[in-house]
Amino acid sequence: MSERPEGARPPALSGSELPDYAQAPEWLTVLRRFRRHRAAMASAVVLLIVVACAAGAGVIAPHGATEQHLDRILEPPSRDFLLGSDTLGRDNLSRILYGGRISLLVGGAVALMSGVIGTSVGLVAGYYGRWVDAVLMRLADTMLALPGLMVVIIAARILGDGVWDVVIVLAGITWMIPARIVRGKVLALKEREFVEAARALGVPNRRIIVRHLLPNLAGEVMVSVSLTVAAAILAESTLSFLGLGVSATRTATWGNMLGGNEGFVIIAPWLVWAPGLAIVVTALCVNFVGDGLRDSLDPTQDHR
Amino acid sequence: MTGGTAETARPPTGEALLSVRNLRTEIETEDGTLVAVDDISFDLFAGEVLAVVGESGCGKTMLALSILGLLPGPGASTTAGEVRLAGEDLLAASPQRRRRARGAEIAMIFQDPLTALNPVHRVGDQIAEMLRAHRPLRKRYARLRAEDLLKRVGIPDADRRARCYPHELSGGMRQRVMIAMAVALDPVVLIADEPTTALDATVQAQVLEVLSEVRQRMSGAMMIITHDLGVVAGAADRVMVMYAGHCVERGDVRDVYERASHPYTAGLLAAVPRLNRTAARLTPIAGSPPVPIGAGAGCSFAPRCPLATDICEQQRPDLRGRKDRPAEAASMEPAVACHHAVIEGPTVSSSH
Amino acid sequence: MRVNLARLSLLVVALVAAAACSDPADRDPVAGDAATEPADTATAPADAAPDPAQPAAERPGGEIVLAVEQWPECLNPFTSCANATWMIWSVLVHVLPGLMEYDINNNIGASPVLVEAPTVENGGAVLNDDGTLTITYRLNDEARWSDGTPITSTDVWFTWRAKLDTEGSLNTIGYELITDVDHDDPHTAVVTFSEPYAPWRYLFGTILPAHAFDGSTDISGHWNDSIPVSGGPWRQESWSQEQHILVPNENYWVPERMPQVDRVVMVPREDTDTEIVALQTGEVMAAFPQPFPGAKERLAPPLAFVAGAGTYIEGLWINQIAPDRQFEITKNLRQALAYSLDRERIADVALGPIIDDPVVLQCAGWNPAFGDWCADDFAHYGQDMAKVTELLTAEGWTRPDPDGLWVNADGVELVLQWNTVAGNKRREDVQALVAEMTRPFGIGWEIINYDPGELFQNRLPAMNFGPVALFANSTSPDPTVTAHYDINGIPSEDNGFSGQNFTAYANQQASDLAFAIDAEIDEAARLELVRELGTLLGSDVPWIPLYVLPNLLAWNPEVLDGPGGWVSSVYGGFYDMYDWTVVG
Amino acid sequence: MIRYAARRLAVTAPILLLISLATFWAAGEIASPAAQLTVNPRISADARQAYIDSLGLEDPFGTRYLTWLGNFVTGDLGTSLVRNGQDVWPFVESAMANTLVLVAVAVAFSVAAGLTIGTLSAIRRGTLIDHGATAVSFLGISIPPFWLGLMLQLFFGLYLANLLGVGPPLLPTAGLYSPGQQGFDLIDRARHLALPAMTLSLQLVAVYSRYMRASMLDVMGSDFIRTARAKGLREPAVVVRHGVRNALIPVTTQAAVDVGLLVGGLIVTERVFQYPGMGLLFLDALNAGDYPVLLATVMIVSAAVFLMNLAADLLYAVLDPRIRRV
Repeated sequence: MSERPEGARPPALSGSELPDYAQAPEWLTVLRRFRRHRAAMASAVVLLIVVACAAGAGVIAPHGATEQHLDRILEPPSRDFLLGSDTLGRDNLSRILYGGRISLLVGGAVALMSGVIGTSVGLVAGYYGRWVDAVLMRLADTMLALPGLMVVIIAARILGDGVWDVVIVLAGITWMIPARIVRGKVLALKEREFVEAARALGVPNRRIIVRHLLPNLAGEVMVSVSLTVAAAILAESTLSFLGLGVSATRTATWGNMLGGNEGFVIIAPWLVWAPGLAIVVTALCVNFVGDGLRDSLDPTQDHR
Repeated sequence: MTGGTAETARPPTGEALLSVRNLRTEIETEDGTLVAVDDISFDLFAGEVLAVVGESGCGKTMLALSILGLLPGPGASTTAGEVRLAGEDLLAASPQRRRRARGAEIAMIFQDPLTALNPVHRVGDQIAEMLRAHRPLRKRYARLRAEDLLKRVGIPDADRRARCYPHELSGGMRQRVMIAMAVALDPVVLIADEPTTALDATVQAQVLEVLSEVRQRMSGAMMIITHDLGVVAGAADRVMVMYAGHCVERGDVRDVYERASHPYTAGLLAAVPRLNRTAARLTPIAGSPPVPIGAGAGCSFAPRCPLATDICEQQRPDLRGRKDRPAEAASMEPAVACHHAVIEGPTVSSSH
Repeated sequence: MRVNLARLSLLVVALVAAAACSDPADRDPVAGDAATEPADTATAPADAAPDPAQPAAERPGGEIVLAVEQWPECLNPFTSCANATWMIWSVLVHVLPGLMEYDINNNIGASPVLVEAPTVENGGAVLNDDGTLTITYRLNDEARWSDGTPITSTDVWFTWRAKLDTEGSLNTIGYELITDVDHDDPHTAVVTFSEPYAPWRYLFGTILPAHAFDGSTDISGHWNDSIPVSGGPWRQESWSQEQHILVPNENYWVPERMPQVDRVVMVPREDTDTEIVALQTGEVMAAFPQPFPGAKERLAPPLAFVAGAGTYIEGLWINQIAPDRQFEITKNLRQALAYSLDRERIADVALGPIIDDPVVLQCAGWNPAFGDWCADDFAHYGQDMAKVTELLTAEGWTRPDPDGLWVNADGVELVLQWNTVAGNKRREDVQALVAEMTRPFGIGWEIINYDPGELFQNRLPAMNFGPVALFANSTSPDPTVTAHYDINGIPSEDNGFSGQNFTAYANQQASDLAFAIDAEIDEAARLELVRELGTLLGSDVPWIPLYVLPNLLAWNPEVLDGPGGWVSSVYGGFYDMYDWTVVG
Repeated sequence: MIRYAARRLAVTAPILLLISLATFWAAGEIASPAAQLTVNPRISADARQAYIDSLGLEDPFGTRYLTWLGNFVTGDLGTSLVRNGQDVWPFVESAMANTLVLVAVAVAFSVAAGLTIGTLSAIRRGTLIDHGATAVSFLGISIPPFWLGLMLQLFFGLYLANLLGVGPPLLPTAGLYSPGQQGFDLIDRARHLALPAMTLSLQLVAVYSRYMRASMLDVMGSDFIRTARAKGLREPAVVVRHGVRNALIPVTTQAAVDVGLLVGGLIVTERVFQYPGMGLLFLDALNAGDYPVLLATVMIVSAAVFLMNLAADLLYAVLDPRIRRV
């Protein structure tokens, strides 16, 4: 409690008191703190570039995603194919760019979906408490205690190999973390004056949740969601390696480019390294951003 | 609460046990440099009890930590001054030396015994650890000593309690454990930081009692840090009032208590419930202490001061002693830092 | 009819068996037919009089380490594990003899167990007046098991009974037609079939030592994790899920096949990449990997490899009764599809990264590597816009947008759902290629891929796939194709979804021809029937053959000498490892 | 303590049942023995019916589930569909033993390395050590484990050997033992464990060190650390006895949540390195449609993960005296 120097915060006359962590973070402060986090800042910039490249694939990509040059297969990087060509003479760079759309979409959609589910579950459980809480949290605990990839593999087999199948499968196994975080936060917020006051005034539950709780949860949820993005991109590639990911024929993803081409590591290393690096760099950046965000949101991090 | 005042007049003899000169401690923060302890000087003589008083955040705890060399984190550092323990400058000493001094020669009792005790170790072991850190004792013997110490601070069933974890003890009991730990090696200087703040009112009294007993038995000096002048009244010989890192007033406890010179001291006194006053008329000081970052030229109390005038805004008052002379840094004489303080006369008259 | 139903079962059985292996991506369905069980070889002249007293003293010795891509789950040669391709390649051909066996060119002949192969000429095969068939096998006096017990006609009889009596026996086809195996003379086994049965040569590819069992002819409880008695060049020293150790069978009676090394160790390497790395690092000396892209480069010196036609053929199987179809998959449509494909190119893309000269498959069901059965039935199909237009227009398809898709009278676009094994690079490349290839011809695709278990175990047998699916099928040296074209073999509710006619090809004439091929004992007459059926298939296009999957045999010449000859053998590239020697 | 353990077990038992129910349903969904029978015409109608009856395949779902559960609990895992009716148990047993060895080695190493790195990172916050550890651990959680495995295989098996001149691979790239090895050989076994354990560990080290770092930062700011220093303890004693000891408490719970992650890594690692453990058995059973093996592997792994969670809870209680009486 008093790990921080006393002078660092405006104290009250009444002596020691917990700093008011539960206040909604001031976004400008958070942003300022975040900007000072060099690794996170650099990662955010790289990530933006990655996202922009994927989004602008249609403009940037030198070739079409499916455009084949059958007389020029497995060519090493050259002026025409900056990152080489694959077994069908498709431009590796263009495929990375277009594939990035799907990979980022999977990552983003999984994170969003798991964030939404997790937040809802956590809110409901934390706010209504009692048996609702007991049931929902027991469910979350149970899911958390499952061997994740095993469940994902089985679910992927039952569902299928489409982009959305994969998204649903991955979201279904990741929502518990945000749910637990949100619940804990809601339990703490519930005891705070402004919520108690709102309840005492008879403000409807929904309004309390939307107006008073959600804004205070945004930070934690964002951190957890950003980390899920990285996890989802990795999970998709692992599924592809096992032949259960998004079908490579329907659309390229970094995962299935890496999983499908792993055998070329010696003879056509660009086919392996390019998507591999795309995954690693993106996941790395997302993780750094998430970490920076967490640091920026947590006032206890100030003076350590 | 009884013994304190009776012995107030004990004159300082020989060299000061603890001698602090112009201590300055700064903390780097995102928003700039914060001066937590600003030019503090005082001497502490054997048998003496000095009370450091002020609101939370005024730098009292930082002062104590600066003396111990336990400033938190990389951002905080003591940038100027001396801390002499029986003549030896601790700030200049090697880290090893300072470590050995801690606990054995300067011990500290912290504010909240629940957080200050390690929750995963038995209290007996935590006391024994203190002993073994400085003395080549066998574990078993250290444990027995720990039980003795617990008995000394009035814990019944000491052998059983020693095997308890902190959370299994009551608040008062925990603070007794802290005290037992602090006095284990009969330190030269004992610093008690808000020793009763975290406790219930009834328990507070008991703990103060223990402290007072302890004090009578120890040969060294004691420094009590508190925001509660009520605590000071009975236990201390002298008082130093701090505001925003500065010393704003100092003097004999009875004098300060009776006739505060500084409006801040006066405000603090007004906020203390006293038996001889009607309890309902507590007057809190308006506003809250400033965060002393890039403090302006004026008096830091000015924004809250009822007496503030233009000069307060513009010029920082120096600590002035008797006859309105600038106070000597380490002098024992009463002093106050306020443009409006009535310096002459009995107000700041010293008992010496 | 019984024959056929039984024969049909093989394919399914093999589906299950192949899918049972951890990485069935390539060699999926069908491990083989009864016919791919061990049978003859050229290196063992039937009348070679081996000298049983020949000592094995001249053996150079050493140890060979081999990578096995699909580890058999168990060793019982008749039950669930029997049809796994690698069960044959890594176990059966090395330790158990057969009556007839294939030679290096996959021609069938007498094995060392026989004095000579029964033929019509030498009176070994007799078609009796009552319509029964009698085959007389004359056994070699020298033939004996590793424990010294002679191989006799009782063993043949026992094998027949075991095939039929063993619970869960996989290959009962043909054996069900046998009415008796006369084993009065230990050196002569007389097998009587109730009706003419052309593929009789492929029976008894594995024979069992009767004396090694406790008398019961149900052997399902035996030999799950060891084959204690050998009748081949090798004897099992140990077998587990981690490794398989073979040592020379000192009692083998064929001197030309006496092993040169002291020991062979086989270890599982089920992930192709891991397998190749093991070869490159020297952890294994040779491997028989499934064809993988980049093989040419990855197996380049210092490694050595040979490629040969394998037994698997890959093609576009067309499910005419696909549940999701929005229009009928007519003959015209199938032909139009065939006319929109450049199969040379497909073979190039699929196999180019593996071998130098991919073979385009031009017949629907036979393998050019075996005999003369495969003709150029599909050679006339190539990309031909005029034909596509003619064929589709004739059935009411129009192409309002000359660059768009064909549209039928109901306004439905010509889009075909296409399934294959997910995560298989080669097949997904083919899909991507074909999707681009047919676009100018107005044919579109909806590609949905499944993992092998789902596709082969659940969807294929229920005819719940397609209309188009890309997968490989095994072929046998015998030209039997009844399984694929039996009109009653279309999986349906009625036959409990047990048929093997996965294209739902319902042509009575083709069905009859397929049955006739099985019953014709005369080779020349058989060939004619095959040709007739081939031409019919070339016109009806029940499925579109693409290419023969190559076999690869790779080894490290710095440590191993000898591999390569049997790369195209149905016995697998390790068959002749008795001749291999360790270098240095 | 025992009461606490019993209570936790009582709470988890129904959840375990729930998991078994879900597993039973899902396994049936992807590899139904009934579906296999229909596609297996070699089995006569009578035999098929007998088999169906023996397995109770036509019973209602509930009955089938209860029967299976009863057998499972009493240790009867049934017989394999593809291994010629052999008992499932011996396969599962050896796979379990292999996996346990791998997990034990990887986890022991990861815990040791992760905690050390995390602690160093925290007490040297902001230094090169901290930044380096942070970068490596972020890399560790950003690399797809299968790719890492393949790279390690190539590096230790091929590149390094090439670099150092021709010779046997520095570390074997697959399997349990060198080919031909019979019986137990500690050195050989350890060499074969090295790469899989490394692959499995990187992620864990990364995760554990992050947890430890955060937890240590938290703990090292606590009052009792200040007390310990005020007592004049040597810094190592402060860090270890008061810092690490307390920081471990939250780390155990967080690490327990990640046991699932461990299983994921295990499946991929075993696949890449051909390590015959539960992960490989699971994948084999999945592809083969070997229903009893699939059920057994999923159930045992789920139960193991669950028990590890429980163990973490108990460990938590051991580490934190405040929990023991709760």
